[in-house]
Amino acid sequence: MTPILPAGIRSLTFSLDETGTPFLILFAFLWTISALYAFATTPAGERARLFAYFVPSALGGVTVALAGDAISFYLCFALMAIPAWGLITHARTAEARRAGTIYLTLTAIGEALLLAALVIMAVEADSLALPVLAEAIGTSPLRDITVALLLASIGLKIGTLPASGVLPLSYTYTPAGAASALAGASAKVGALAMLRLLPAGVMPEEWSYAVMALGMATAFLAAILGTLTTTPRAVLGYSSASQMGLILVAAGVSLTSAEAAPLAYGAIVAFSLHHGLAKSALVLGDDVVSRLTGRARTAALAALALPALALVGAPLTSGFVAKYALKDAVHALHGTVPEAVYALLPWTAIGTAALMLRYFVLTRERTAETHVSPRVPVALWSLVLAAVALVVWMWPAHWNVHAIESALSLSSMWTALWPGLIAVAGWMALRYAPRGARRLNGIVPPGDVLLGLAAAVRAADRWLAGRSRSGGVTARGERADIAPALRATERSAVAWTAASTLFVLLVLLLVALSTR
Amino acid sequence: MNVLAQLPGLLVVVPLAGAAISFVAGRRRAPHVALATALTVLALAVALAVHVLDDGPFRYQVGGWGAPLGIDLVADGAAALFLVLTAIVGLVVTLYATAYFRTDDETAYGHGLFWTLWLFMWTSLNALFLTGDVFNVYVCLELVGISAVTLVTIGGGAEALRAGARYLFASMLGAMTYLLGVALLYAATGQLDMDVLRTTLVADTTAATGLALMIAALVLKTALVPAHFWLPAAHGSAPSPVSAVLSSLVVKGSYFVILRLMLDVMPADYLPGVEIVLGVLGSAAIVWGSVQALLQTRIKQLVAYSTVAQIGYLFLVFPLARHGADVLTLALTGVLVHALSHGLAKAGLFLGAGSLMTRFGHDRIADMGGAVRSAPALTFGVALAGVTMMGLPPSGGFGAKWLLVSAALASGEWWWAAVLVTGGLLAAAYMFRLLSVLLKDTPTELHASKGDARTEWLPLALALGAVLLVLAIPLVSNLAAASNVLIHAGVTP
Amino acid sequence: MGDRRRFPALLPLLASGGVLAFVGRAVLALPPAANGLAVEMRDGAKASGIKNVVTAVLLDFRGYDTLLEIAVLMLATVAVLSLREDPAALSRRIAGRAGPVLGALTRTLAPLMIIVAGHLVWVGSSEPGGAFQGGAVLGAAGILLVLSGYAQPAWAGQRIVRWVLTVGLLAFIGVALYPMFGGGSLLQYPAESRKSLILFIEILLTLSIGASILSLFLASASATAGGERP
Amino acid sequence: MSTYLVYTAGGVLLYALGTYGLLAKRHLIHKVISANFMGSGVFLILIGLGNRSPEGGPDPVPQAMVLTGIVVTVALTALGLAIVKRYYTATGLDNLDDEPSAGGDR
Repeated sequence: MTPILPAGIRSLTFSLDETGTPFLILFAFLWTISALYAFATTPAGERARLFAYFVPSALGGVTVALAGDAISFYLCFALMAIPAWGLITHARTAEARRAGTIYLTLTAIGEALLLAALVIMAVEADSLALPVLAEAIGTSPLRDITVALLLASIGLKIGTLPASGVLPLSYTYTPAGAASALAGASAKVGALAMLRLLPAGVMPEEWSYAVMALGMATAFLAAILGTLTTTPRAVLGYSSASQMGLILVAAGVSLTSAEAAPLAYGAIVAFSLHHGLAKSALVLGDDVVSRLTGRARTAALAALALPALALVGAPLTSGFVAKYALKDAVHALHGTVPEAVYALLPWTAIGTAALMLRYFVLTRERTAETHVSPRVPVALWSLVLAAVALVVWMWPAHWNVHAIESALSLSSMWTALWPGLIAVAGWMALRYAPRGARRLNGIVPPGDVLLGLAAAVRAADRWLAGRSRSGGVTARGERADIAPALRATERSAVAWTAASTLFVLLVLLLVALSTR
Repeated sequence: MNVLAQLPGLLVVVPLAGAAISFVAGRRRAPHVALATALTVLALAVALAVHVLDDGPFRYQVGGWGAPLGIDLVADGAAALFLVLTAIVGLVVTLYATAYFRTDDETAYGHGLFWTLWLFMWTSLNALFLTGDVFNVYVCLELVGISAVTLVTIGGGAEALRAGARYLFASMLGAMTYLLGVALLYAATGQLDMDVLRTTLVADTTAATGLALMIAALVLKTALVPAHFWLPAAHGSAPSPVSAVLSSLVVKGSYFVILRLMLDVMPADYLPGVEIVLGVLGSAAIVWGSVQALLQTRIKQLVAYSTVAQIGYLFLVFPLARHGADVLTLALTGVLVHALSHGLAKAGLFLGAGSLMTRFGHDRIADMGGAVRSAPALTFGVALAGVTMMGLPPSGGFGAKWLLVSAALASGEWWWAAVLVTGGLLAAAYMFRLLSVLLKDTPTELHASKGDARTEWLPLALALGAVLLVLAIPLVSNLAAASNVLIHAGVTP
Repeated sequence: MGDRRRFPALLPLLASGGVLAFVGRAVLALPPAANGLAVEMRDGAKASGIKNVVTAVLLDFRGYDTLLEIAVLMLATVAVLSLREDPAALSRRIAGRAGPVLGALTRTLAPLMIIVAGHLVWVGSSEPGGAFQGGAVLGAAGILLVLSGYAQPAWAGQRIVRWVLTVGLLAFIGVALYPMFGGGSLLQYPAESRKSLILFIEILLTLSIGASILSLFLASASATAGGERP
Repeated sequence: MSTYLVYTAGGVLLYALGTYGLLAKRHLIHKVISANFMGSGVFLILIGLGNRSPEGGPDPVPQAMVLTGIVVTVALTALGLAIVKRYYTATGLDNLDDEPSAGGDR
């Protein structure tokens, strides 16, 4: 028989291909930097606890780029995602623990969905090799359900609506070093999954339009939510969700059009590289700033402008190239929806710019926290900054030569600049806004609807446990309670006469069936 | 003596001799006898597994007569797997028990007779996994039953005695039903050897009635819903090392016989519809057991109901087996991996629960907050065992789920896959309920003096084994390929 | 809260009726003549040299069953010993020797029973009899001796009694293992010593079975007189 | 009616009776005795059906099975009585339904 059977460790295949290479470089670089950073900034007594989770997570996070078959991909994916819980809850505060629980629950659901999709694909393809999987599912009758499962799972990973809260939750309470890895690399595994698993050019147009619309909605809504939160990390989390929405747009393009797929894939890779580095620099940035004083602090704040501008997509930055690649990909499609998306794309930069302003303001307010020598953090941070600045020039040009060329033209400079200007203008205008509008500031806790969902689950749990919400006088009897009924059913089912009679009846059933 | 050829016989006689010697050795020396026996049996079991992997399954003629005159033992891949599982869990439980049963009270814990009873149980499990004779199965089942019932009551509390009495009567009902089945089967066929039966069985009302009775009796011994009525009380109120053995090994013994009767001895569709009933009951067990686990307030009751649920998975192989050799291979490997990973994880969970109970001095889950602070390795072990229960990767439970889901999808009967996924989510729910309490950061007062390094680290070791099992899946699948079920189904190894 | 009130009493009756019907049908479906393994066993017994076919089946062909059966008996004894409440309970209730009539009867019967037990074992290979029958008589003799005050009930569970209890099983294991060193399999008695080995096992088994039955009786004595709750 | 059927029918009847007792009788000693009924029923069935041999003489295999079965049943019964007794001393109950024992009908 064909090996849909996981023969285990021997059948795990790891190989490096064209898609994997940029991701491998990105993941290895970011996980290394963040490991060093975390080591330097974590008190000696807490290191063991942090790295017990960090090491497996990093191991999975780097090797996932090399995974060549469904099992190894899934294993690495899970190995990275599950121990990350320990990084999120490292602070051991109630909020951190709640964030960790939500993260772990969503991760478990995401893993289950991915597993379901992979199993269907493996059975349909009668193979485990990743390229074969994606190809086979395109012609399978189970195509729609499989792609939906994949998108749902990836969506949970990259924080698409309505799970936009997952990224802010996972950055906010995590120690800076680890957070930079989660911000820079973790969600990019979702992007890698898109490249590896989604079939190209096989889905109906409506399907991909829906995906693109969802991506755009995420891009805009996450930006709005982000400007209303109160910590720099949460802002960065929403910014990531917003950017990941754009990646989803590219995935939507590739789903329906085989011709546009290479362009879309180029855009996904470009976005991943660019966003991974820039976001990592920003996450480390607010920690570095908080460790500095005086002139060094001012210089660091100024240096933050580099990754911020890159994210907004300013000319000559990696963000510009990435956005250009995305526009090209969308442009290759024809129809009302793609054209609308194409027209709206530049406007997403306003949101990003607003987020960056908000981040800058919040970071500037942060007070110096530790007296640990900032030398090592600053050095590591500079390395990431250098990577952000240089990556655009080391771009493998064949992906999108056009984008790099036009980055230098005047008109494109303008298209890249006006959203930023609008954001600055809006920010200035906000100073004169009525007090009511300013009160909106900070109304979004990191995690938004997920927190509400978690509260609902806890309430349901309490209800199931048959406990009253108040803990005081119980309201038992007023409300139909299912738990006592279930308990009573089991009690009477295990009472001797009932149970043994039931067994003898089962005997009779089996005999009757057998001797038909 | 050619030890390799004698392994099946030795695997029964060595623990039996250990049991006899431990009885005359006295309470002080009995633990040493048990440990020495455990190590020997582990070596023998591993040697048997290696031998089967190298040379394939073989038969062992006790007394040199051979079937149908004498009794044959059958050493195939599946049997070797269960023997190794039993030996590993057995060794760990023996080590744990040396710390758990330390008491100076002469009358406590069955007058120090735990070791003898436990070695008898080990003997009977090994004999059950190896036997190829349907009447010999009856004798083995009674050995298992008597030792299990007694071990449940060894603590001596009223609750344990009540659970033991229920277990005893369930055991009697099952034994009589099984023996009646054997009587009818023998009257119809004139044969008792499974292999002879496999080649000679023809459609016949009496033989079918006999086999149906035997299957039903084994279902009762395996505690498949709705015949699970004796399990939660027995597994929940026994001393923890006993609970671990009961949940992780004893129910597997009777299950293994069902597996052989249904998939190896009987031709396909010999008992039409029974495989569907077993699959449906398995699904019901997964859901009902998990829901009840979710409702429990005492830790060992929760773990016991989790066993009710996990047993359900084992029965999904029967409806899937109708779909050809490929699906059968997947499903059989899946249930074998599940049996192994559940065996290790559940033993770890029960031992962990036992250690927690000793330290807290009670068994209420709600009041176990803060365990992570004072017993981190213990809590970590319980959490890891939970990972396998939920089927999260990377763990043995995950490997089992993967294989079973693949089999369900390949068979086209996707609803079994839906049951598997639901079961995983429900397991996550009840494990999180437990873990959320244990991981609370509240200060606690524990009976630290009673803690022994063994009771803290052994559960973790078992749980780690269950997680790392995912790496041993190729080995398991090779052993599955060397099992008579697959060989007789025409799957070339 | 009894399940009797909640559970309709008719259902167990129906279930047992169903058992009667189905098993009855299965029995009636059998042909009136069938050999089973009778012919093979008889031929095999001729080859093995044991005249009583049932003994040949029990101790030779299916000797493995019997080995495990001895294990069951010893296990049950250990189990009941582990459940005993108060080892000294029976001693308190049997104070002193029995009266003259019972005493005289015991003095006559007990040696006779021991001889009968020995005889039962000896004839086991050719006629009905054997270790179990002998052991049962031996055990009964022991009970008689204890109840009439000639033996101490507190002996149950003592080291020497433990040895007697175990010696049958240990001997059986030894004999079962012995052929392995000659290249045979478990319980494959060498042809020349088959009969003497079986007799050897039977004698020691008789002792152990007798001790088992006696221990089962002694260990289940009540903690308090009359078996009432304290 | 053949001789073997008389024994067998008796065995089946005994087995069904025992089943009813084990299921429905509350007192634990009744249950132990009922289980012994079931056992004796099976032994009768084994002996009865083993007596169909046309070659003269009964089949020795069922006889051996019955002998083994009797010993096993004795062992099980001894354990059962010991547990029932200990349970009664510990709780004062003679059934599994948590009802106080009837007292008089002991």
